[in-house]
Amino acid sequence: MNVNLASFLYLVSGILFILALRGLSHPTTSRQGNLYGMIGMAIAILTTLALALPSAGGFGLIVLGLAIGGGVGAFIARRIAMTAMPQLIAAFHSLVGLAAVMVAAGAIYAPESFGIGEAGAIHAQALVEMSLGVAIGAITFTGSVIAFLKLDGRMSGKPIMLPARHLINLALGAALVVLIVLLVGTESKFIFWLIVAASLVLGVLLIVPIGGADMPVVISMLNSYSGWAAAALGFTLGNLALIITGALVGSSGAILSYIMCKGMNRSFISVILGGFGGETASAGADDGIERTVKQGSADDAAYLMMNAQKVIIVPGYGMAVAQAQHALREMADKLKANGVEVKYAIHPVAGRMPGHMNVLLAEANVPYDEVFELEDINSEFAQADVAYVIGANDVTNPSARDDKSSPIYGMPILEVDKARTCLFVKRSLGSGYAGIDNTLFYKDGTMMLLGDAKKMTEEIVKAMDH
Amino acid sequence: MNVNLASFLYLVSGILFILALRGLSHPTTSRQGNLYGMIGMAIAILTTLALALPSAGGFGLIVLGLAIGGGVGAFIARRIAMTAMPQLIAAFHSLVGLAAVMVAAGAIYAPESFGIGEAGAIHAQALVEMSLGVAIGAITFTGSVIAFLKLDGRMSGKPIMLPARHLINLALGAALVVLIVLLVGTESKFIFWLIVAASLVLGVLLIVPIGGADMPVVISMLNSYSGWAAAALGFTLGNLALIITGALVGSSGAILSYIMCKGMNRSFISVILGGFGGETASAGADDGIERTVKQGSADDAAYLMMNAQKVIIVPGYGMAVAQAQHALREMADKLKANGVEVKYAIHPVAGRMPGHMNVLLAEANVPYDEVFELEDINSEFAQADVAYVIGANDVTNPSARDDKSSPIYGMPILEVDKARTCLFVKRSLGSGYAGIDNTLFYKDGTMMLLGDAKKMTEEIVKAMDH
Amino acid sequence: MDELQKALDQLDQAGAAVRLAVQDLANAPGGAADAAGAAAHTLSGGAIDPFVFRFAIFVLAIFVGYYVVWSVTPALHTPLMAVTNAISSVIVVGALLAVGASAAGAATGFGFVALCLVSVNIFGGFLVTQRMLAMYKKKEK
Amino acid sequence: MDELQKALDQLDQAGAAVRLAVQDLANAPGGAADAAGAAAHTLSGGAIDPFVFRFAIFVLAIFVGYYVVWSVTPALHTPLMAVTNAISSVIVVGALLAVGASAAGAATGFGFVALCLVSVNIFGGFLVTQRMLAMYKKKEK
Ligand SMILES: NC(=O)c1ccc[n+]([C@@H]2O[C@H](COP(=O)([O-])OP(=O)(O)OC[C@H]3O[C@@H](n4cnc5c(N)ncnc54)[C@H](OP(=O)(O)O)[C@@H]3O)[C@@H](O)[C@H]2O)c1
Ligand SMILES: NC(=O)c1ccc[n+]([C@@H]2O[C@H](COP(=O)([O-])OP(=O)(O)OC[C@H]3O[C@@H](n4cnc5c(N)ncnc54)[C@H](OP(=O)(O)O)[C@@H]3O)[C@@H](O)[C@H]2O)c1
Repeated sequence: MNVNLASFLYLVSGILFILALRGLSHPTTSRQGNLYGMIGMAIAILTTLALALPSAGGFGLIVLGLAIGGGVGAFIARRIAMTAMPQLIAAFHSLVGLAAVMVAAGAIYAPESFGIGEAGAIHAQALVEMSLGVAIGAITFTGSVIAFLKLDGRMSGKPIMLPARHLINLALGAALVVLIVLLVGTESKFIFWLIVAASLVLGVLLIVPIGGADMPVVISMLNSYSGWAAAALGFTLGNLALIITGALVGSSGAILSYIMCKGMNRSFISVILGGFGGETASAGADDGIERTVKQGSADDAAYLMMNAQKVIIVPGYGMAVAQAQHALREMADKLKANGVEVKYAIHPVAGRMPGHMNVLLAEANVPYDEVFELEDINSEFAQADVAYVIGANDVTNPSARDDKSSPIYGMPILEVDKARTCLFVKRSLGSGYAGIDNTLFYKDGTMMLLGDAKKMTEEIVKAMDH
Repeated sequence: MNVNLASFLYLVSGILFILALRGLSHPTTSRQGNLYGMIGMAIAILTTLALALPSAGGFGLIVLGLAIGGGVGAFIARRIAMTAMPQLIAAFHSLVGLAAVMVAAGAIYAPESFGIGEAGAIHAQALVEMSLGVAIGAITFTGSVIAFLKLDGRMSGKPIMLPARHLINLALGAALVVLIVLLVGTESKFIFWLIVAASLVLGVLLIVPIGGADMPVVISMLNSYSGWAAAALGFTLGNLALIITGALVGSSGAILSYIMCKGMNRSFISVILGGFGGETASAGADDGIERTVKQGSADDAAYLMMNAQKVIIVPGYGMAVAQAQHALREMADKLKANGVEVKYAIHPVAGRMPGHMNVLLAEANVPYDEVFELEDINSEFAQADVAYVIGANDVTNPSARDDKSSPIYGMPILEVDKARTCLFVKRSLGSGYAGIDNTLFYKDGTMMLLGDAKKMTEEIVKAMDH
Repeated sequence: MDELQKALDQLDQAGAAVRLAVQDLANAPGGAADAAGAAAHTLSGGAIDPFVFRFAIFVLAIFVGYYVVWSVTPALHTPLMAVTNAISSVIVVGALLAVGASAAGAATGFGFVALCLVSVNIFGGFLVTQRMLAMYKKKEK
Repeated sequence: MDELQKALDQLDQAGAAVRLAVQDLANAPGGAADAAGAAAHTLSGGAIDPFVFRFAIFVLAIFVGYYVVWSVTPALHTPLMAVTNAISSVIVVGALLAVGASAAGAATGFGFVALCLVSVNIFGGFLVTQRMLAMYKKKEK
């Protein structure tokens, strides 16, 4: 195939990827957008095959590889539980990172096929771009693996703080720079693998000190990295689709990290430096004031809500843990059948990844036009009779608004305390991810419904039938 | 200068132009944005000079040209009245159009300096791109001149409908295509000038049938055209700054046309085909129902507003005609000093160009956070005691909302009829630009204040002092 | 005389080789013709290093990415993460080059592994996004 | 023998010329070196017609324009018209080429006229925008 035509087709596939993201501006256009993405990928693959016609054997290998990988991918995509999304995305990231390393290795071992020079005489510019790509790819790989393990609970979410870790990281970083310079000078494969090894270690060291609950920010950051790695390889290969996609993915990850940090009112740097979150002991309230908690039963909750005019449901991480979304939807249906107005309020960082709650509610068939963002619904709590807070905690904590000394001060919150009654479904009086006591538990208008979110909601549904 | 460095600098200047437009997303960043634009232009000019070092004589000519043009431009920019903005922009457009023609002529007469081949052997691709550029430029030139004359009142706004005009335009268009083909074949300068001439005539013929009040859409459309012309020349010259800028200007013009057409609930095609607006006789209400109008005096208006809690001011084209913005601001100050809440409501197509009212109010020192867009304020009219409609008409006409047979049915309106009292300042019971009777004049809650907008407002201010 | 003839022949061959190389340059890429002309009068764009163009494309794509991601509704941020993950596997392009075009050997092996990995991502990523997006429904009225 | 010598000299000169031309190609544009390599194995980007790149830049710039213009607040639509008008006079680049680089003649004349016209626009456009923007003020509190 003519290179000009090929470049043009790569451009088309880049444009289709832009349209894929653009589709996500609204649920109705999102499915079409995803289709554009698939078409773009198909064009990129077919163009590459046409441009560098593989031998019969090579062709066989390609079909085999696509079949194996595609089969596994399709199987996972079918079976994965929606609540496991954060882990899944971390796992997928690690694959992209490792693949970037492998592609770079392929390019070092067979530079002619990539058009970057002959073995022993690879263009210096290509070597620099490639080693950047491989280093970022390797960091993405191990970093994502750690993130996956922490999110999946196979590794404690507790931050692991090595002594002098900043020093070690700096030293490793410096070593990487030296190795890259050496690689450009010698084109030695041994040094290439040293770069890979150092980056793999760096990836682990960078991520272990970060608490489990900060993993979403980490994943987004790694996503952004993998975008820049792809763009670097795109420069090496002179491939427009890779360059455009890399820039898209890079910006997307960066923006999502930014949104999360803003939603938590923390700086990106503080997240990356680690040490936050994990199993910090719930502080408890030690200010000497005696606190009483009003506890309620499922029957109380059912009675209160059936007699309300307007109920706002505030889901949080606990709903995901308990998989309570279907029971919740059932409860909402009962309420609506009884003439109660029901709305859902989603905080930008509720749950453990951006949009986490929205996916789970969508899974339980909650129509998206009953689900509202913080800015759009916060003024409505004052008119609500009941705020049903299910497994959410930090995102409702009024000390973020009122207590200047609180570590989360300044984080926007859902003002559930403005509702006439606030029902809190959780298993204990323990704190949430931020490890901060929630003063709302002790307020007059609050009734605690202690128990598993799913079980409690199911009991409430039953009680509503009486 | 090295071509690579030059290309990079042209890219920088294109990026600065993007940032210039980006700055306009908010008034506070807009001034900085404009500065970026100026820097971008300076970089483009200096880069070009460094890239193709002119001779001493050439350099003298360049300084002379910049000085003459710059002096005239700066003088105009200082002196022009804000109310004359629509005309000014039309006039400026015509200059860009003519300049594009001249640049293309320069390229035909001295192709070597443009790097597009030798005289007699200009690359075909360059000839095609150039003739597109020159045709669009020439149409922009005469079209903008007509638009200027109509907006400035030096030519009647009445649509001039030649018989068989669509046929003539089609024939001219076909002739243009033939001429371009001939030009590519022969590279004859005579044919080049024939293309220019045909395009100039086409520009006139396309715009004369369009009514004066549709000129804003026309200007935006011509703006968009001039962008595409610049991009075409950018391809010829291989200049990144021109390509990027052309795309920016092209999209901007297209989007503004779209916004205006949507604001008027008309299709772009119907605007371009012309025949709408101008001095259509005001239809009057001939439905046999007897209509009574309540007329008031400045004293009545002053009394009503001073005793109100909330007044919403709705400016329209008449305020611009009467230059009443300063008097209006004075009135608002008096009201505010008296404890009345004052807000301004701006319809997207109030006045004669997008954002027209906002500029005039800003000129009169009205802070921009008292000025609201239709969507943001429409719900507040129900709580307002007085809606002070000054020189606006169509944008308040309830038949756009209620009367399915009205030609403007479906156009969004400012719901001034929801306010307790509606004060209408205009000179007569005549209709506005759309030529449709406004049923609001005859409503109970409406009081007409017939007279010039400025005079009437000044009288009200005086009456408030009593 | 013989040697001279040989030398001449060699020169001829060398000349032919150079001519071929130049022709290659002039033909293969449509723009190289421009490039040749451009070296003379620095103005045409033909002679510009493609890196500059790629960089321009990269920068503009970052702008597009910035705007397009901010326009994504927060409710779809999880699908956004899934789909960016899927599209970032466009590095499959590199894997295909390694598997298909290179002689069997280490590069083919690396390419094959890369291909398997990104295929998981391509199929898994788009399908899981599709599954998620299929769940977002409007209220039936 | 003399003729042979002459012939040899000419060949030498021709060879040198070709070599120079090739060097020119290889040096002037940093990418041409790649281009030479690329002709062999169609994969490198060096050999791509710059038109493709320009087209890519054009398309991406349209996307950027689309998003950036929609993000302009309606209150600033008039300054937007003024400033797009000002920046579209970047065709001054063409005018400068015509005035400065070409031998005096018709082209210089056209270029000069174009230069005067767009200068009005450059100065007038940016200044009038500045004047307008300076008027937008926040409420003093
Ligand atoms: N979404 C993101 O992108 C993102 C990213 C980074 C960080 N974060 C952080 O994550 C937090 C999210 O806030 P959030 O309010 O959603 O969650 P949260 O503050 O972490 O609280 C979750 C609560 O759910 C309860 N819970 C856990 N399992 C439960 C079960 N099976 N049944 C009932 N309750 C259960 C827990 O209390 P018990 O143990 O008493 O049951 C816990 O207090 C924020 O602090 C945010 O900053 C979010
Ligand atoms: N803004 C845009 O971008 C744009 C673009 C294209 C079209 N348009 C069209 O322009 C119209 C704009 O609506 P609009 O409500 O602002 O204006 P309008 O409907 O045209 O009405 C303006 C009114 O002002 C009155 N008036 C004129 N001179 C006056 C003076 N010196 N003192 C007092 N009153 C005076 C006129 O009534 P009297 O003669 O009785 O005084 C007239 O009814 C819409 O129909 C829109 O579709 C706007």
